[in-house]
Amino acid sequence: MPTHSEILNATPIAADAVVAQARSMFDQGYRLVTMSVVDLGDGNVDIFYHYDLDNEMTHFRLTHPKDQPVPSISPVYFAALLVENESRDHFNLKFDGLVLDFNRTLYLDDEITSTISAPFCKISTIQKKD
Amino acid sequence: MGLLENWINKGRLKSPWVVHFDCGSCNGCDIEVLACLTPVFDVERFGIINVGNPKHADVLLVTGTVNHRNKKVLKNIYDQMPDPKAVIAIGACGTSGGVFRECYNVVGGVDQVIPVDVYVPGCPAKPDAIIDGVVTALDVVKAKLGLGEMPKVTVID
Amino acid sequence: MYMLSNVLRNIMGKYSTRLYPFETRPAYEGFRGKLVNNIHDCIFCKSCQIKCPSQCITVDPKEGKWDCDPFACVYCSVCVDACPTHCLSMENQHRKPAPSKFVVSLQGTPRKSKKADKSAEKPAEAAAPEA
Amino acid sequence: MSRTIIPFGPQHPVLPEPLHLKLVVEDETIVEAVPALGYVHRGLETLASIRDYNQMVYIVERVCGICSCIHAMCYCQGLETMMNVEVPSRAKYLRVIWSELHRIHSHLLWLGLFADGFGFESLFMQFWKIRERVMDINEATAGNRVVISVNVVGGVRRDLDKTQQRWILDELDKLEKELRQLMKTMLDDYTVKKRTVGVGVLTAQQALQLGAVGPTLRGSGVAQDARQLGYAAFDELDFEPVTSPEGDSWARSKVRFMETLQSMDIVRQAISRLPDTELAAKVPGKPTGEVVCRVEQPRGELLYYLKGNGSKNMERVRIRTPTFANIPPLLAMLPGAQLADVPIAALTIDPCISCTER
Amino acid sequence: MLTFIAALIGLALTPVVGGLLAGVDRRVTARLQSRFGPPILQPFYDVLKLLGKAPMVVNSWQVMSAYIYVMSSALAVLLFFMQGDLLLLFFVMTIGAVFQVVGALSVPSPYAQVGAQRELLQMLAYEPLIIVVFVGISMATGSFKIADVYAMEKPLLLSMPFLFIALGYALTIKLRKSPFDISACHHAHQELVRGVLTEYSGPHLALLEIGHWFDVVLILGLCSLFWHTSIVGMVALLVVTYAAEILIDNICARMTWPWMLKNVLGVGLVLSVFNLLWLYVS
Amino acid sequence: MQSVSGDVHPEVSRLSFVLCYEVRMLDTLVFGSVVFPLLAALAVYFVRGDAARNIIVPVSVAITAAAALGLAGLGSFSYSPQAILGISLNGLITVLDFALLGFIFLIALRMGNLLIMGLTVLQVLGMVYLDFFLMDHGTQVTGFYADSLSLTMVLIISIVGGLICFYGLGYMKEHEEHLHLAKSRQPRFFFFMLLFLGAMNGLVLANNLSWMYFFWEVTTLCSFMLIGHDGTDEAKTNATRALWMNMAGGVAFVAALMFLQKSMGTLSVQDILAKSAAPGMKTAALLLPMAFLCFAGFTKAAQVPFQSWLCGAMVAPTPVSALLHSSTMVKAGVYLVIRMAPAYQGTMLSAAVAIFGAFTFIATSALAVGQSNGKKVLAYSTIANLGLIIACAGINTSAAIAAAVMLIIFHAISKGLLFLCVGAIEQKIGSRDIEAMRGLFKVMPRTAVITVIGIVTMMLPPFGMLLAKWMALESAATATAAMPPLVIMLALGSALTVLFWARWAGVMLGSTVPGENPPSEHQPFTVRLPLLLLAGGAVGLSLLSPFVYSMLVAPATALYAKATAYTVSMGVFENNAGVFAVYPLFLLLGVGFVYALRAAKKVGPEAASLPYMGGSQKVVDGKIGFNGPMNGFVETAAGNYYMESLFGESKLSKSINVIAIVLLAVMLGGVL
Ligand code: SF4
Ligand code: SF4
Ligand code: SF4
Ligand code: SF4
Ligand code: SF4
Ligand code: SF4
Ligand code: SF4
Ligand code: SF4
Repeated sequence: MPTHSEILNATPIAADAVVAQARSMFDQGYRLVTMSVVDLGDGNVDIFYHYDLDNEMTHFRLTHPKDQPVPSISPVYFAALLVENESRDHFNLKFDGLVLDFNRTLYLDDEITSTISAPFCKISTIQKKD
Repeated sequence: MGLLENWINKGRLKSPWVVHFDCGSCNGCDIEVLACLTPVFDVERFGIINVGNPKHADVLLVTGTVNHRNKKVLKNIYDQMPDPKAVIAIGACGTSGGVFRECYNVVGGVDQVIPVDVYVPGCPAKPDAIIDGVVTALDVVKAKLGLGEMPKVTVID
Repeated sequence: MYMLSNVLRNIMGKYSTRLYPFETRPAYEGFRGKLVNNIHDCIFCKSCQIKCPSQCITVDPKEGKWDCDPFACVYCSVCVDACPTHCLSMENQHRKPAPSKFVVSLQGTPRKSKKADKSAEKPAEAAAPEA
Repeated sequence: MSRTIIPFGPQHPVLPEPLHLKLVVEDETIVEAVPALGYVHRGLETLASIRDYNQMVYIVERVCGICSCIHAMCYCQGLETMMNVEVPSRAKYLRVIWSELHRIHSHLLWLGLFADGFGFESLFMQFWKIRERVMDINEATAGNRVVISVNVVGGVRRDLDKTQQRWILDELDKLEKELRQLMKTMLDDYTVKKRTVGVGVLTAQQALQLGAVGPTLRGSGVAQDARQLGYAAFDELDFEPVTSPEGDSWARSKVRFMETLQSMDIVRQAISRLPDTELAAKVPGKPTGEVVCRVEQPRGELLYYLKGNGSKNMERVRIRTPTFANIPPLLAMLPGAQLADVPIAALTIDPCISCTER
Repeated sequence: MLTFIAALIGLALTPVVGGLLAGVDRRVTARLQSRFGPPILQPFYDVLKLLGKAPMVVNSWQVMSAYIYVMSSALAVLLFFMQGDLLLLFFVMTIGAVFQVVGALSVPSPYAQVGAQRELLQMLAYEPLIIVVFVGISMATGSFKIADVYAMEKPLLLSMPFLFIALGYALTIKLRKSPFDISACHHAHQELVRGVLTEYSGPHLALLEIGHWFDVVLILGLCSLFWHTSIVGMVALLVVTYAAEILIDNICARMTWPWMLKNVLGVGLVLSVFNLLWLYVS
Repeated sequence: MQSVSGDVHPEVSRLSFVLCYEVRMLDTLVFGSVVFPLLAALAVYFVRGDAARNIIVPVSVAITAAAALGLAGLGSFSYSPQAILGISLNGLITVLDFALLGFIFLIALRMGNLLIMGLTVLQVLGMVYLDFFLMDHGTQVTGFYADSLSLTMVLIISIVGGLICFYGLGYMKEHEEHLHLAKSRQPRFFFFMLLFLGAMNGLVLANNLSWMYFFWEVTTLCSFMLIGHDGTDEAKTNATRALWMNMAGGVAFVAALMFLQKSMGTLSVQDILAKSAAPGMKTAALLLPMAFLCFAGFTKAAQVPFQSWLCGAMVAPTPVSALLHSSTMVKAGVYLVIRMAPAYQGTMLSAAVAIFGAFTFIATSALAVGQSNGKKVLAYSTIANLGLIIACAGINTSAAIAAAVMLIIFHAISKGLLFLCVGAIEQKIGSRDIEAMRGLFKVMPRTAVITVIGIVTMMLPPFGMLLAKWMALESAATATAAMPPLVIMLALGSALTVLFWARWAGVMLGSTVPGENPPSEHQPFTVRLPLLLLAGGAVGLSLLSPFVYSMLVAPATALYAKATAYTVSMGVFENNAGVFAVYPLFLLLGVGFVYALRAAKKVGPEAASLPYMGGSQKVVDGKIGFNGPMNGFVETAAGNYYMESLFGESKLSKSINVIAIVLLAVMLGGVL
């Protein structure tokens, strides 16, 4: 039953299965809604893959070390390009096989990347401006 | 030359062409700026045209917060406006950074990068306020030309 | 071509421009305009400061000072809803543009009562905004 | 073949927002389009760590001013699910009314900008003229023309009294009449069709694969609309997603035009059925857990991923806005298009960079 | 000598008339859009203000081109008032058009460059039409001299209505009005940020604006030749023509240059041939 | 008219002295312009060595030019040298004719090109038939005849052509350095260049059509040799194409000779023209050979569908292209068409010629729009202008002929100038592509400005080309033969020319700092002198156009119609159809221009600003660009629209050729 807001129920997935999974979702006609990244604070991040077919969502959860490259699904879903680059900016994650890698310049300029290594990480503090 | 000078000054007060730059605005202020051009507010009454090109503009309308990427653009645009020129910062974001001023990628208000002549508060500033802002800017210009007094700041009235 | 009837109707009829600022129409009652504080009724309880999403109010119970940065305020009226004494209110006129920025700084009588002192001593949870 | 490289933006009169495209054209045919973003990026999702979950309502409203109310609504609905709050039904109906009014003003705004995109100034002016009716309704009922701040977690902050309801219905009737007068020009005019038909074509399959949402998706004939999910009071109201199968710019403009009329109808339905209950429910405790929620914005499906950790600050607020999803389709539309069609193609996804970059 | 002095006076009045026309145009346009609109004198305020701005240019050729543009437009108007040769007057006007393009092309600005290319295509569209209209006039009067038009007994419009329509196309393009505001336009809500005019600013932009006024008056002057027999008829014709231009501007989307070339050259030339054959036969 | 007489009366003898003197003078001058270049050519060929060549070429072109001026000073004449060094000239030329054809046949044989062989054989057969069966050898035909049309041509050929040869000295030196040739081929090059000049002079002065034919074939041979000069495969193919197309024209020429000899009984141009003026003469018997002559002229003038040989000629070193395009080869074609114009005046043939010329004008102008190769633009524009000249000849009123002659003069100067400019640019920047010339002002300020002057003189008033175009358009519109299609073609064509010239001029001036003085540019003397003289000539002669008209053009048109084309007073051209005020225009535009220049100078670097780039403009290493995706610098680039899909050669050529062939067929068929 499709619903507009749901307590997240995501199937865990392993890093090496992500691309194959994406391919199979693509073939079944799923639309990639987006990916979400959360810093878990213990050196890992949760990466969620949200898919949709006829308004019904399917989620996958990849728990992954922050400092290791994540397989990119952008060769399968071109649309993943933006969100993966965004995560690259925000969490300093690296993606393997990203079709167009902005290399942390999608949103950020040197002023930020040289002073904060990853603005969306848990223990980073928001920079105060006076 | 006196007469021509007078005419030119008159022109300056009656033909403030604007260029609008959206530094990171939430669009709230943007669409209100745009609304000013449309029939119900129609700032063309004051000779205002949105020229869209800094080289043709006399007044720079800035909405939104300045961030690290657009601050260079803002400066570039300001530099490409021929003198005399004025800057109006619109909305909480443009004047101070608004709700976003503590975000990591936000530099703050427009005055962090270029001199600002008029601050228009509001979130968003409604078209009436923007019109007031332009009128105030014209008063500022007038004062700078030595033709009038600087508009007063009313904190509490 | 379909536009022809429309533009002709426009030119026959009256323009729809409101001639602001030469003519003003009465403001809507509920408009969230200028934020004002009837400082005499303020108890410096800091509710407004704490609730404000833009963190633009600074209340100093000791000095009896209530400061608000009208250029950082987003006119959401959360503070108005939060104010226990209803000394905060919003006019239905927008705040006028100004050639320079300032902070609205109101001086009231600091409350001497114990309760007020106590609440004032509670550490402020969010940082004060720029002055 | 000689190439021209055009920096389209970040400051550009047809794009009120700072999107930047590096366009490579040969005799005005686009051979390459590379986007550059980041001119609006504020990083407001990080504000969750220093603002409490109630204050975040007013911050997410400012992700984008155009459909501010719908952002707040989505965020509140997510939190209500997470915290298990039952929202009073009058609040649900009021949410429908204000969000549909937002859709109307957003679509009218878009129709105007689109008209300006193909250089039809008077049409632009007409759409913006009639749009002021909705802006007045917002101002009178919610206290602000654009960022209306009516949603809170648990319900709404303002009510509509009977006179206001009647006035809204009156204004909508006038608006509908004025809008219908523009319908032929927008959808049938020779010059307009010359500029929109066949421009930026996206097939249904392409649209789905590229992740298009909203009118961009429905303009390719896919009947998907998050309102079908029945949030707020939509499960009790009658409507069908508007679609058009052509997949070109004309189809997308038709979808938006028809949706504007549809939204008026929804508002009328909601007003006629407005139940008499409280406006907001009490919200006990602090949020914990993970929630994903979606609503339909004027530009399409919006998704929030929220994670609470039991404190008053949210652990993570992740916002996937419709324009974010519609940019890949845009990039796919551009190569091969004419330079003059770039504003048209770009506008048909109704880009909102502010929410794309947050 | 007397004609020369009269022509000089006419020349001096041209920018005044051009500016007023632009002012009325803007006011009427505003009203068509249900707006209040600017003061009638607005174009003069604009130009005065521009004259008072600090110069800002990318290179010197721009400046030179701006001056040459105004000069040649003024010269063309002078030739018109001197009742000179139509074709010559047109060639003189071309100098200005060409230099406008040269000025834009000399700047490494993508917008000016694209604008210049489109301006050239616009010239390609309207130049043949104007020449053909002149040929039509010469077939009717036996010469290209304006003086000979005035010697005619019947208004030209009666014998060359289709050529008048062709001239209308040229007028719309020259006025930079929809659907032909392709290379540059009065505001900047278009993809080219004013195209050929992008890189001009301040006093030089003012010059181009004044030059534009000359051009507009000149082409309207050419239209007036179609009803030279009575002042009333002439004025009426001009008012109707200009009103039609404003209306067309407000009921059309901007088109693209391929459409323009196809349509203007296709329809315009077919109309012209038809009219020329008609003149040839009669 | 002078003729040699042997009287004794003192008065007469004084007169005869004067005459003799003049005749001797004439002898010398004709010799100087026709035979002397050949001798000089032989000299350069045999006296090898740079130093010698560097003296022989300038001196000989100076002598030829002086001879041309001298001839022009003498005015019209007719002159019939009977023998040279005791050999009958008629006989000599006949012998040389066959030798030439034989030589061409040998060339064709070596290439194994059956087409050229066939065309040569046809000509040989025709000439044999003409010389041995048709010709009445008793009748005396005046060998040379010059009126102001021929004299104008002689001036152009000798002066413009001479300057081009002079320019060639420096150019070829550098050209060969680029090619790293073991053995200089310059002697051969200049041999043909100089021979070309002589042959051209002979061609335009010849009154006897069979002599003209001889010179005609010499130019064909020279062009073949020069186009193929570099010896590359492309050069060879293109040279071969030039050869067969011109030989086809030659066949038509021979055919015309046979028909004329048969129907008119003479090959004297003068006689033919005189006879044709009689009423009732303009029958197929006259018009058919005229049509053939026109056809020959079209091939030589590279009119559609023969445009490809001239475009192919672009592979040759630039002086060759300059020479072929501006002053020689192609002008021979239009010269012939104009020369014969009175003979077919007022006939359908004339109308057909007009339509054909106008079609070439519009077709090749459109082709030029699609080209980014500068030399090709020049080539197509040449063909277009020749088309316009031919259209004028076809319109065939005195004003139209005046237009044609004016076009010949001013086109030769401006086009010669432009070719030399492109050559100089190409040697410096290594490209002849217009896109590569963007911002040339920053690299070669002087050449860039001169090129722009050249372009402006091609397209804008008050310069001579435009004066001529004005005459052409007005005469087209007011001629009785005015047909709407003709006028519309001319109008469209002229709009197209504005398009491709304006953008070329614009891109070259690209620069980025106001008041900037780019580093001054070194121009070798062999470049600078011709450029300055030609640019000066283009501007100066335009200023003097009223004189040019009354001294050279008006007398030439007088032959064609009784009515004078234009009255010129105080520098104002006027006739019934219109007025063109040269002096007032020059004055006002000149003052305005000077004022504009001064205003431009006044704006200094302090007003500098970068171009508008949406606010992201940036300069890195002196390059202008913007901050693009990934925070990276993107240098701006701009390209003209060549609109391959509308104006591309591959797109248009086929249909143009088909239409042209149909038009030619109609023209030839219409005569019968
Ligand atoms: S922000 Fe802090 S926690 Fe996050 S990656 Fe950088 S150092 Fe590590
Ligand atoms: S001031 Fe408010 S409405 Fe304006 S841009 Fe900022 S957040 Fe948006
Ligand atoms: S009672 Fe205490 S906590 Fe409540 S509002 Fe007053 S001061 Fe604040
Ligand atoms: S209105 Fe909102 S932003 Fe302004 S002070 Fe009150 S709570 Fe803060
Ligand atoms: S909430 Fe009201 S009473 Fe309390 S400090 Fe603020 S203004 Fe004063
Ligand atoms: S950009 Fe789109 S999604 Fe974002 S707030 Fe605006 S309208 Fe809503
Ligand atoms: S789509 Fe975005 S940029 Fe365009 S008008 Fe709407 S808010 Fe502004
Ligand atoms: S297209 Fe836009 S900018 Fe240009 S004239 Fe029309 S309305 Fe003005």
